[in-house]
Amino acid sequence: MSKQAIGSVLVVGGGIAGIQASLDLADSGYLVYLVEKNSAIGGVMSQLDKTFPTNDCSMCIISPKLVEVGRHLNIELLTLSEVQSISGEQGNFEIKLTQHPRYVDVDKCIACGICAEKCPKKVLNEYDAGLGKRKSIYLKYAQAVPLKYAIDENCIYFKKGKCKACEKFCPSDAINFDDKQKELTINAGAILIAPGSAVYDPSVYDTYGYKQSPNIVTSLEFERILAATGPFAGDLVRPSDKKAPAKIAWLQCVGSRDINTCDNSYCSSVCCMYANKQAVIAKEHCDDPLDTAIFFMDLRTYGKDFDKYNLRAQEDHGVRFIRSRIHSVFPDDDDKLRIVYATESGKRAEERFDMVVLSVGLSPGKDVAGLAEKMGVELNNHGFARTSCLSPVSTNREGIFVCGTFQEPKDIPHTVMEASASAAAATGNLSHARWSLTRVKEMPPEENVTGQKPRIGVFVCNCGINIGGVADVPAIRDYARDLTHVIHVEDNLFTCSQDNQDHIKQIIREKGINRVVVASCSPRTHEPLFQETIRDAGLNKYLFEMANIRDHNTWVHMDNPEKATEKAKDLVRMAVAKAAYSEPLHQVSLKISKAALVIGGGVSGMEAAVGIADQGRPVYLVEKSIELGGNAKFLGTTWQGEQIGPYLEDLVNRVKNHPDIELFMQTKVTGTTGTMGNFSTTLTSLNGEGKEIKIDHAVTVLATGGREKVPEQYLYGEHPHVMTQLDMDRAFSESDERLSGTKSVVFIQCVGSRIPERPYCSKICCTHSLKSALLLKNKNPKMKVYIVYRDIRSYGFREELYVQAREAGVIFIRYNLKNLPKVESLEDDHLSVTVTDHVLGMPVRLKPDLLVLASGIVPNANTALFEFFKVPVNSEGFLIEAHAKLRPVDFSSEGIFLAGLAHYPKPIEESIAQAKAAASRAMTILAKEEIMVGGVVASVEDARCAACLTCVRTCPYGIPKINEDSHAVIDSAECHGCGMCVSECPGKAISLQHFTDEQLLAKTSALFTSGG
Amino acid sequence: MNETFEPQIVAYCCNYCAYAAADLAGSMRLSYPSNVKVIQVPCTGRVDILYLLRAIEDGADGIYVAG
Amino acid sequence: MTSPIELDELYCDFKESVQASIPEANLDLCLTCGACTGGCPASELLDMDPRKLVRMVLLGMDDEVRKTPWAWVCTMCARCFKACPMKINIPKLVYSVRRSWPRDKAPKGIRGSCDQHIRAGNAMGVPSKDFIWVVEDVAEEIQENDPKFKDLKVTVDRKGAHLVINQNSREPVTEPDELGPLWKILHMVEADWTYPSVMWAGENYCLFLADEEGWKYILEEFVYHIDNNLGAKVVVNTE
Amino acid sequence: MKKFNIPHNFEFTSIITLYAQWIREGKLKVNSDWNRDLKIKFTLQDPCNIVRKTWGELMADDLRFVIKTIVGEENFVDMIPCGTNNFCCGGGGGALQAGLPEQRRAYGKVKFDQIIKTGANYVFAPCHNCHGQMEDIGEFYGGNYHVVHIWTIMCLAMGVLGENERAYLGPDLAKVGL
Amino acid sequence: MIVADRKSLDEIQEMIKDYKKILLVGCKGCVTVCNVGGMKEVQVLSSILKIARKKEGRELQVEERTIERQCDFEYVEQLRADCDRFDAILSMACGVGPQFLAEAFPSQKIYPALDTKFFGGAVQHGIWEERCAGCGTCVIHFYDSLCPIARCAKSLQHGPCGGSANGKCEISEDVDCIWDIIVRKKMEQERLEDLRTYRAFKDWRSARDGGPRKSIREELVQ
Repeated sequence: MSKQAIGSVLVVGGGIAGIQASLDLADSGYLVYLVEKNSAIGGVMSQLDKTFPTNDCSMCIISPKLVEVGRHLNIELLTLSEVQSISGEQGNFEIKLTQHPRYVDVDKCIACGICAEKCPKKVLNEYDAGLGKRKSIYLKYAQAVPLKYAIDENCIYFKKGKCKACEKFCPSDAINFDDKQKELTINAGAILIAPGSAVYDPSVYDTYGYKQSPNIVTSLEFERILAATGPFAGDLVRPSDKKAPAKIAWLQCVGSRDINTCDNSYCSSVCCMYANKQAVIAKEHCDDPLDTAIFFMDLRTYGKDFDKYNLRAQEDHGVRFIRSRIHSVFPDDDDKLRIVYATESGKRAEERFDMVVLSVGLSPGKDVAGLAEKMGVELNNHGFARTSCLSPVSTNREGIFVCGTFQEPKDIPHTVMEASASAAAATGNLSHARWSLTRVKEMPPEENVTGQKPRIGVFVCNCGINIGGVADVPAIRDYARDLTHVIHVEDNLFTCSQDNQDHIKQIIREKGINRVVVASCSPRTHEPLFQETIRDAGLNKYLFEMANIRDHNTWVHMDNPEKATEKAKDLVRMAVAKAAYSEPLHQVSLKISKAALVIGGGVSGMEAAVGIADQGRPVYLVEKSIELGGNAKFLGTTWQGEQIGPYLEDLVNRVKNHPDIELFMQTKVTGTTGTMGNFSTTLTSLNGEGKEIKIDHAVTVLATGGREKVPEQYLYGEHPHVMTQLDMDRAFSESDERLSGTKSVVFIQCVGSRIPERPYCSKICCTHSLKSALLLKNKNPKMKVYIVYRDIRSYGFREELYVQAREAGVIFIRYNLKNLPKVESLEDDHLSVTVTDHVLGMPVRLKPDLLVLASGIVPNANTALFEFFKVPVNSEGFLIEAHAKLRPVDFSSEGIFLAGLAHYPKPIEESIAQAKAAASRAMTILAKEEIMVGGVVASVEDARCAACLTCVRTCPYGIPKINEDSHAVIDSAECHGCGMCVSECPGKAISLQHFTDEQLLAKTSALFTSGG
Repeated sequence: MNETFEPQIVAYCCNYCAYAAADLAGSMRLSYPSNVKVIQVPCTGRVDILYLLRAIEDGADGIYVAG
Repeated sequence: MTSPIELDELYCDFKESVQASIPEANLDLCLTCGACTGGCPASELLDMDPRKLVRMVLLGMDDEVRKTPWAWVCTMCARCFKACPMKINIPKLVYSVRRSWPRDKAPKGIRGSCDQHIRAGNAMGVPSKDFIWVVEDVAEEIQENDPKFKDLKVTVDRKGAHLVINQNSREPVTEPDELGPLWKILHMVEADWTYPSVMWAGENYCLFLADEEGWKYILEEFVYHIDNNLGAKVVVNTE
Repeated sequence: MKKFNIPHNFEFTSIITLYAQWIREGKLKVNSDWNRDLKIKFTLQDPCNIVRKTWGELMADDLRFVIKTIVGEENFVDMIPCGTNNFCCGGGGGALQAGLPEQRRAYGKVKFDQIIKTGANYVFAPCHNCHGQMEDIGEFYGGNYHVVHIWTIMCLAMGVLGENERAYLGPDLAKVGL
Repeated sequence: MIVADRKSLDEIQEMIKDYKKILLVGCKGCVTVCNVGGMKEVQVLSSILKIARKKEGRELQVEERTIERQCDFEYVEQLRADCDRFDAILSMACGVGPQFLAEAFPSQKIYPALDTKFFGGAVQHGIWEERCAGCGTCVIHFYDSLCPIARCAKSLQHGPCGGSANGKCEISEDVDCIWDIIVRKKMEQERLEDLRTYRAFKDWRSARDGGPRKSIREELVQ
């Protein structure tokens, strides 16, 4: 690979995949060209109302990332652009782009919206999935980034040469009708394709009458109906008569798992979960109870906390799940829709619904095939990018990588993981060009506000209907006006949107505000965003306070708007009281270590280690057993039939001979201290001498893995012919005699999974059983193979295995928790399985020579280790990630990342992707020389310190020390800012900056004085 | 305690666990009485006994420290 | 509780036979999703529905499959086939089930009509000459009492006619008066048409009986008659 | 013929296609003036064998074109569902002779409900099986509709329907166009 | 250091029940180190007293001061300016504090908020144990620096009493028998013989028994 590799990466597609990849790349030292064909980034995710499994509103969790991309120095955003051609090879590509004219000068446009008001030309709004209308001059959506208007091709001036209303009224004359199409040429070291996929158009299903009745909508249209920025401003109403619906039905698998009316034979992976979510969220929009019914075939809620979400939907929210695929939807009187369906026992049932939502799947985007061709990227038989399970983000062409739904329909957490993984893969050999093309941002000088009387600005947010729909936001704003030290108040629709950020900066400068209070959502998600904004306005970022009047108020007091408004006023008064005492704090830069510690020598651990080492950073890989490989050692092939053995061997060799990886076999972690950038961990070897080594490292990756649960039922361990899936794989590889001459095999699914004790799906067992069943059938087509299941969850392209299995004659019999299969050993020691056939409702008996139990996956027990790193685990023992949707690889405490089965059961390709993602996330820290520390840390006032050692003894991280002149001293680089020493110190000598006694007492007493 | 009694309860919630849980309760749309006002602290260790006493002095009817 | 069915002792011979004759039947692909049963008017009749039928075939319960009279209730209307995500040809399966019935066990109404059709060229078993006689008689009647149609021409086996119309045997035999309207329409458009005398009836009970030999024989006779004796270019299926 | 691949050198078509062709070519001069004031409602059963199983939407459209021409668009009411997705009447596949009348009539209930829902007085049955079945379920379930072939109403519209050719007409049409 | 515990709330309330305005004085010396009399504990007690009084429906004003030490008059003097404004002064120092305050402000009523316990150290954060009884003539070197005077219930100097059972003192199983530890340690070091050496009986006059004591360093006295 030529030395002069270019330190930049081209990212095609501005959806959440492109956004996450660009942020990772830019934060780890590369210039990113983000090419987006629309006028703004955000992709399909920006059209969603709420997202599973956390019910966050999609805009609230994506807008911080949108704004970050919009303002990121190292991301060159090229909207309305498409790739024309590429040439060159890995490390040095030359890409020709066409940028279509926007007809609006981005520097002048202030997105005031007057042009859109005046523009006479109305067109269908594709952002609203065609339900609403927009003007020819438009903004893709309220929080769009870049927040600039654009004129589309239906503009009357283009068609008939007259009008130009927008130009007349534009206050900053930003309209430029002779804007021309530009040809750009850029160079990049790697290319990353994330164009996403298209939402399936169900009009070909004439039996569903999608076009006939306005009340039959696609799931994306329903998202828009639910969304506050949607065509009905968040009111859930029937498109036909704008009346609130009483009954809604969801039809699953529309445009998926169908080789008759459409040709998408795969499963689109996400529809079951979003139907669950839409039903739950829809109920919330209705005052009187809403009856929701989901018609499905297999309930594919396989991801982390997905099954729990589904159980909650059924039990707490009363969503009805009817296992029956629908033949037709008949329009009925008063715009209702009649559905006749067969119950599981075959009885005919009929129901009338106000609305029918077609859970449409994802199909390849229309211009994606062209893009792939230009790039020389091969597609698979479904028209998606062809990738191998063992290098899930690489395409057939060197230096070109793929992530997101262009590779396979997948949910957002998996997309985000792949985005980070592809970022790591893309820069695998660009490491010496790191920071070569990046720019540094000069912040305006910080105003010195010490000594100034507090002048507080209060910004109250509506957050669409989330706050404004419940609490009386203008009343809250006016109430804040006469709080002490408050000199400016205002309320806005979306405080977090980019135009509002610029507006806040302007107000701060104009009115000389030196403290800012934002009353909106949770500081956990939005505080960094606002802090950076006020820093941009010259204010120290700690002169800022948030009042959480949404998550802690309107969202939880929906039934009582007056109380919610009163409470919002209290919260604002408390925030203002604390803000009055807030002081500027300065962070100091701290040299950090370059090394990474990876714990766990399975595939995930090794891939993460290699991922980081390839980027030129030293890695310590710790494995407590005597050999590398983890579970992969027992696996035969991936679901696509790729041999895992050779891949594993090659990976182990790459780890063993990698100059930058130091391997510690049979070694355990016995202690760790320090914070992000400067951890120091003690390792103890377990082979006898138990010698200890202390290593310093900047980041930690936990890949402690999981293992197959030893089944406690179905005669496992008592009968020789009952085995688990790994036993079966071993039997195949060692051609175990139990396999020869078998005439009948039964698989039982969900053994130990999806039960009250372990209410989660282990995600891989269905695919694994299908693969084994096919192997058996290939060996002997006459063999009787049965799979006794609850739901076959062969999501995505794995559905092919399910089709092939049925084609090969495998019989699938469904059981449920109330009617478990009965396994006995007959007198002749032959196995017998009795189960009720789910179609005929009759008991059937199978006499298998072999019984394979698809046992679930449990995490490896590492309570001590997790205790050292203070990382939380959920009730089943899986590590809890920082954010289930958008930070699936990080922990909430900085500098620690996770990958593999320890996070949640997943197939090997997802573990590899998550491991590479961990590497990429780690590189956003390791790429830097130093990091900023301090801020919210404890500091000691020497005069008051009685050197009583209380702080030394209570600090959980062991940081305070007593110095020679017998005063306590706390190293601001190490202090985690928890404040335990502050509250214990008998002499009141320590104070935690930004959380001083004065501030907290002021906030507390503010609650009780005047009002509330 | 007559029914119109509206207690004022202040809740000190640690940023990582309880505050996040309160956020989650919000996103799950659970509902609870509005008498509870959350004060975010980096860790419940930060909550000095003095805060509880001062709160009671100022008229708090209940204090909730969750971490 | 009925004793469980011993699936291991059942072999799917019937399924094999159906797959052999109809390769694209896709029977194995059934997802038991219920779309067919939801849209089938014959569901629940005789405690049977398309999904159960396919299931029995897949499990190898061949004798129950052959025994169920449901095969004669289903009209093979293909509404299930239209919506089946796996494109399982249930109508052809039902046809195969019907074919597997011994001829004498099949409903005698259908068998009777099929036999008569083979013998007399129409399901009612009316000899061709009676058909010709009725046609000529009704034609004369119309020519007499309706001046507009005095030169109405209804012919049988007219060589060189462009159209051949296959008439359903019900009208000539039981409701001759119903023959008029079609003739008048054909007359008004000066259609160059004729009736065939051989296998002249439009219905096809041998298909319903799934008697392939009978069905084939009727067609061969009919085609031979048209191509060799009449040379008509277009055969028209009436209402 | 395709099933047994019997060679034949003639095309096979349906009378409906010819009706439509003749009307379009103007050979068949017919209109719905007769029904403008009578406003008698008609509906149509899409025979499975000529619509869903063979010519599909093309046949469905031709049927509707012919019927709307002869009875007037405003007097035609489509069943729900209709076209290629229409239900089977229950008479096909030899059901009329299958000797299972109870099941056949139960099968036909869906069709009966469809017809009643349209509120039409007359149902076009361009297929003998449908004609027989819908007649039968009409009596069995007490429907007040009449079942007619297209040719009957077409001749009526052209005023050439003979007195003896009105067996299937109801009293409302008995005298029309005599 | 001197280790003390805070008196119970009832006892303190009883003391100040007649007063409306009191001064609460903390000490930055030993009582801060043993987390009982520092600035924090002063604020906490002040708040508790106000709440208690509020519950009784009576008003109480408390002012809080914490001085370097209450066992040096120079520091005590810092209170002089405000001391008369109060009905009473509550001292949160060891026993020495209230007495020095009383000596400095004879007219003022002084009350102790703590019960002074012993000289000792923190074996663990929050657990202090007595180590010295201030007997005036230290003899611990005979017992391998394990002082039987302070740590034996009967201050025996020639071996354990009959009540010592499996290392615990007869008065409570929370109290270790110090002699058990002394003997074990001597046996470990095989110097059990040391305990046999004759020693004169102890002169207890240097202890509390000899009356209140003074320690005078001539060279320092002006």
